[in-house]
Amino acid sequence: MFRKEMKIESNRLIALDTYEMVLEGDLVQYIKNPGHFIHIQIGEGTAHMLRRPISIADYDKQINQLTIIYKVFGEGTDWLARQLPGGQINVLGPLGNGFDLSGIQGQTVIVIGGGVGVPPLYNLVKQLNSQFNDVTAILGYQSKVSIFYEKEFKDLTQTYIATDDGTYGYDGLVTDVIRELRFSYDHYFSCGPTGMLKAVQHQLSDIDGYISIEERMGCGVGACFACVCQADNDKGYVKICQDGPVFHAKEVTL
Amino acid sequence: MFRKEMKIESNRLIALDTYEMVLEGDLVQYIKNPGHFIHIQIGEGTAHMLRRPISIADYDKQINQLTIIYKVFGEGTDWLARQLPGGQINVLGPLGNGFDLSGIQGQTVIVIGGGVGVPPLYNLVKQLNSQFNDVTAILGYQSKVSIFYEKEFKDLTQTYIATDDGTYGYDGLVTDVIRELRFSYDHYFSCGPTGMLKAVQHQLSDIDGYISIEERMGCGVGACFACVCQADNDKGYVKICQDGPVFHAKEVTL
Amino acid sequence: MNLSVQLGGLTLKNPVMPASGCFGFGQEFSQFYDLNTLGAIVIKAATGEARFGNPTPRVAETSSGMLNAIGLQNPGVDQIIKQELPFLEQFDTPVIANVAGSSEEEYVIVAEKLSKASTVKALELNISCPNVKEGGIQFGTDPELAYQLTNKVKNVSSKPLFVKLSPNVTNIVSMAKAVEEAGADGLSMINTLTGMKIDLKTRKPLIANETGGLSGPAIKPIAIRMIHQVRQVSNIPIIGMGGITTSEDVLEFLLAGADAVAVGTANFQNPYACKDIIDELPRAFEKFGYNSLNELKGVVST
Amino acid sequence: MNLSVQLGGLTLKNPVMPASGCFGFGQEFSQFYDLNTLGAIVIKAATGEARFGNPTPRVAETSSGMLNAIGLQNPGVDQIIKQELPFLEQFDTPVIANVAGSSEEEYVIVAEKLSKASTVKALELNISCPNVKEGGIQFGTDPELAYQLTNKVKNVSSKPLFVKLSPNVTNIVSMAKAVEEAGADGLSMINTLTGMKIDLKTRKPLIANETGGLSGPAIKPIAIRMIHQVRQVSNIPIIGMGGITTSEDVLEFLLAGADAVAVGTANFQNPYACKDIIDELPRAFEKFGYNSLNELKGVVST
Ligand SMILES: Cc1cc2nc3c(=O)[nH]c(=O)nc-3n(C[C@H](O)[C@H](O)[C@H](O)COP(=O)(O)OP(=O)(O)OC[C@H]3O[C@@H](n4cnc5c(N)ncnc54)[C@H](O)[C@@H]3O)c2cc1C
Ligand SMILES: Cc1cc2nc3c(=O)[nH]c(=O)nc-3n(C[C@H](O)[C@H](O)[C@H](O)COP(=O)(O)OP(=O)(O)OC[C@H]3O[C@@H](n4cnc5c(N)ncnc54)[C@H](O)[C@@H]3O)c2cc1C
Ligand SMILES: Cc1cc2nc3c(=O)[nH]c(=O)nc-3n(C[C@H](O)[C@H](O)[C@H](O)COP(=O)(O)O)c2cc1C
Ligand SMILES: Cc1cc2nc3c(=O)[nH]c(=O)nc-3n(C[C@H](O)[C@H](O)[C@H](O)COP(=O)(O)O)c2cc1C
Ligand code: FES
Ligand code: FES
Repeated sequence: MFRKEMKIESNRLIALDTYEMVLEGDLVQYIKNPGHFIHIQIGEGTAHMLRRPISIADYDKQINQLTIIYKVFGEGTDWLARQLPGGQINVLGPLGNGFDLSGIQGQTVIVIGGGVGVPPLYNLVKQLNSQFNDVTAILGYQSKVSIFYEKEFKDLTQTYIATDDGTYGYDGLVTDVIRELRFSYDHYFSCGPTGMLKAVQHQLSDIDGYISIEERMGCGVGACFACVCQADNDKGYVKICQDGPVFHAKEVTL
Repeated sequence: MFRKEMKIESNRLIALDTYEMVLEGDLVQYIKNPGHFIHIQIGEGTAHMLRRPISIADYDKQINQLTIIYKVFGEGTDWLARQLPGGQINVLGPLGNGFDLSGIQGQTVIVIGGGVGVPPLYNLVKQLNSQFNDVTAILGYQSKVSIFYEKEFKDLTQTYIATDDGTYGYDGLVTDVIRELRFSYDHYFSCGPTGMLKAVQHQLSDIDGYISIEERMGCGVGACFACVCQADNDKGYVKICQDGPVFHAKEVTL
Repeated sequence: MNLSVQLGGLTLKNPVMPASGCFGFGQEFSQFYDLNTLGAIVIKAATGEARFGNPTPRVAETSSGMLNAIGLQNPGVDQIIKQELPFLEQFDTPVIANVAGSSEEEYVIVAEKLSKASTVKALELNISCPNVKEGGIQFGTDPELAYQLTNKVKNVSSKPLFVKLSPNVTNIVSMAKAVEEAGADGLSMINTLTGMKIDLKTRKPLIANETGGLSGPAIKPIAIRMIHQVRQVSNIPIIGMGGITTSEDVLEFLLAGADAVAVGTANFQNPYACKDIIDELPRAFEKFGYNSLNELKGVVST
Repeated sequence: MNLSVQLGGLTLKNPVMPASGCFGFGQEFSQFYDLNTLGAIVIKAATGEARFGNPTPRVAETSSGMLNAIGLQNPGVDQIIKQELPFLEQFDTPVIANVAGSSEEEYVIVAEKLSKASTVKALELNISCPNVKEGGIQFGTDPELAYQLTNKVKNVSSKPLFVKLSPNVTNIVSMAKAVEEAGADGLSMINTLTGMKIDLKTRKPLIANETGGLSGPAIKPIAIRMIHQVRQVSNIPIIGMGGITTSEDVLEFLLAGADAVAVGTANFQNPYACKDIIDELPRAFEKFGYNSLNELKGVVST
């Protein structure tokens, strides 16, 4: 993990309050697999003492670039949205452990994303594809205006879109879509709000699954114990920033 | 007095750590005379709760522009120095009472400036000239590298430069220069560090004089009582931001 | 949207007022906007005689805050009544007068005089000025003394009495309880925290008085905590303050248990702060799905 | 320039160390830079048994600061000695162990065990954690209790004992005096101020524990004031902390009366914070015309 200035290649609105930012820098070379996150410094000076964790949505080592997709939520993401191409931001990363895809080859896989949990699944699907898996993506959004990367996902794999308010695609939750599809899968991968992850964990409890979880963070590197989650291990907990954010669905208690 | 966004026309280094910034905006129309100051908001958000008072060095109502000259001293002026032309800064002004020049016509006048006290004297000399006064300017700087606006002053009037370390012009203090000149004047106007103003006040005690003084400020508009100075009046004090920053030399006790 | 609020017998148009000491006696800010906009006006502290305050520098900037040690400079209660209050009479906005002193007697005299002024609609008893040795801070840190003083002042005042608490205490709840038992009609909280900044160049404290009171967004979490704590044991109205700069901050204070709020330091960064906050309040209510002030009251405390 | 400093019997290469709880047990930050750079390392609080801490969320950002309510999560003193200390042995940097507990007995047991560990060169007695009901805060606000506890711990510890003071008190001087009289070899000040933030969306406190400890630049003026106050009545070494982010901040703490400093929250914004500060210290000394650490000591207090 490193702390580096990264150059902003682009920063554009892609859905309601949602931006895609492309960053360039050496840090990209150290990404191991999809699912890592970066910890972004906000503003100048010391007004914002905490960095903001944002998942890596995509990356390309050849051109030294990574993509993040973020929703404007509070002061930090609002500041991010106002940064201009050509500028620099200070990034700590790549952090955490991403999705471990070793051995996942030629299998049937379902990836389930909700809202700002969708981004890390994008590069994940790319890599699942490259390992000859049969991938189905189910993506849930609040509303039609919140949808992003529909085409990008559809270009990669079979993709179902659901909206909470029914303004586009399936009218309902991702778990409703899973229920309707009634296929069987070898593995699932999921990222999204805790409520959704809980429901998925429950619904797909007999499938080998991996979930990426969120928690408010301090250090982002495992030193402050801000981001713990109860877990079924020796210690009784995991640190999301260091041991995760991706965990085996059976390991953590949401 | 108004609070307005002003557009940065230029911002350039003119001496060691010293910048000249030209601002454009309607606020210029409300300037009454030389010696007013503006109160500048620093940075975004609430990291800097206090504005920074900076004198108006020059202004031109025809083109809606004013000039400030400031030295990088701490966080606020450092931020100012990093602002780029085309950007905007939030300004409160014009504040205070400047130099009252009514009746000062066809007289002999000496203006004495020290360091960042020099700027407000620039437009002052312009106006004294326009009222047919015979003006002598004595400007003190720390060192050769700190000197700014020498040519600009010399283009207006007879100007003597002194440096504390003798690296340029007269080797010594402005009071030494005054002593050497040994002319007599009808009025003096001075702005600079308190030590200098005290010395001038003392040296020229028999001349009608006006001094512009500095103090750390809160509101800048007379409401918080941060910037008081002992004075020979009913109340026993003046508020520099509201009653000044220019005072009759006999009125205030430095 | 109806923003009006009942506050210890007063009816305010809205719950936002400038904090004492940060708005003078109103004249200066009336150049920026119509003071009728305000829920109330809290004027600068009054003492028995004129005070000239502390030596300068009296203010310093700190991260997201500032230090001040004005030292209760004011022309004295009689001059305030004679020279400052008449200007405020023209506005349809209740005036709350801040009462300071060095001794019980002084507080009582000042309170009695101000309470008789028709323009003054309520008193705020400042037992928490940290910037003057004899500025009342001893009354603000000792529940016994606070009780006695509040009691005495209450006896001479016919107007609602808000007691302004100091955050520089181990136990804010016991202070609040003491003044409530003594008859306070409400509380103002919080005053500033005692702080200091050192000038690396001169190697001396930046504030001539050495220490000053810390205010601004830096202290907001402490204000919210203290108001929340006090709201859990007390039902009297609270005027909340400490670091408010936006309408969303106002919602946070109301949720914590305040009934109205005061805005101090923010007036220096933005002279329109109070007006802007009031103008934006309806939008903030809407954004977070509140339909009335009552919906927020003490939500977090229950 | 010689930055070394004597601190209650320890010799430090320089006066800068990470603050307890903000640096884990060193492993994570050793990925960023060589821990030999540091003046000392203060490790995370140890309790008698393993503690799982408070529910999440445990941190929230505030203006120029943050709230935390980790709740003393740690694997217990025995595990710390067995599993965490060995890693730190490799460094030529003194380890200061932070001691926490809910009862006098627990503190004494933890202190005794840690004091016997050869890697541990000094103890920091945490009587000021505001985030756990039984986290020792009662010892940190009552001079009597603080005296007794310090005394008992001092009796079982052969290593220098620093007592970490809480700023959530009316009178910091009486706390400092009490622990000094009880035999403390030094003081650490300040711990966090109790604060709270409310989430306008959920209408609940943002920190699951409701309140949390406020740290970061927001509280620096309070830290400087308290250190200055204590330095005027006490000569024992002070480790100063509270909002340090730059080498100039370090100078300010030394001028106020600290002998060394600890850096907490800044490590989160910049994982190289301690190293950067140490690297820049000589330049800061030069900028303000100081030639040695001794020139700064207590300058403002005398
Ligand atoms: C591992 C991880 C990956 C994430 N990936 C993405 C992503 O790809 N796209 C995206 O839009 N969002 C993502 N989030 C959520 C994102 O971190 C928050 O939306 C963001 O921090 C909000 O910051 P703010 O300043 O806008 O909000 P504020 O409310 O002003 O932030 C205040 C503080 O709370 C923290 N915080 C607030 N909400 C969250 C949250 N949901 N999770 C963690 N911390 C929070 C902030 O980091 C900050 O410290 C991720 C979170 C985690 C933990
Ligand atoms: C009426 C008036 C006119 C001025 N005109 C000029 C000018 O034309 N050019 C110029 O270079 N400087 C001028 N100054 C001084 C200028 O205001 C300070 O240098 C500046 O505020 C320093 O801000 P900072 O953030 O860089 O320093 P910091 O030390 O970071 O500032 C911290 C706080 O201290 C205040 N402060 C620090 N030094 C001074 C000072 N000398 N006077 C007042 N407040 C101070 C700041 O305003 C701020 O509130 C003037 C001051 C006054 C009162
Ligand atoms: C410059 C200044 C002067 C103040 N004077 C007074 C005063 O005279 N009486 C008083 O009760 N409080 C006084 N205060 C405290 C404020 O009223 C308020 O309680 C405090 O500043 C916290 O609010 P804020 O963070 O919004 O400023 C003063 C504060 C400042 C900054
Ligand atoms: C996340 C976090 C955890 C902390 N844990 C401890 C602790 O275990 N023991 C302790 O004595 N202080 C603890 N503290 C307090 C710090 O050591 C320090 O006293 C305080 O944060 C002020 O310094 P700062 O402003 O540099 O952070 C913690 C602070 C933070 C922010
Ligand atoms: S954020 Fe510090 S341990 Fe995870
Ligand atoms: S700065 Fe507030 S009265 Fe002058």
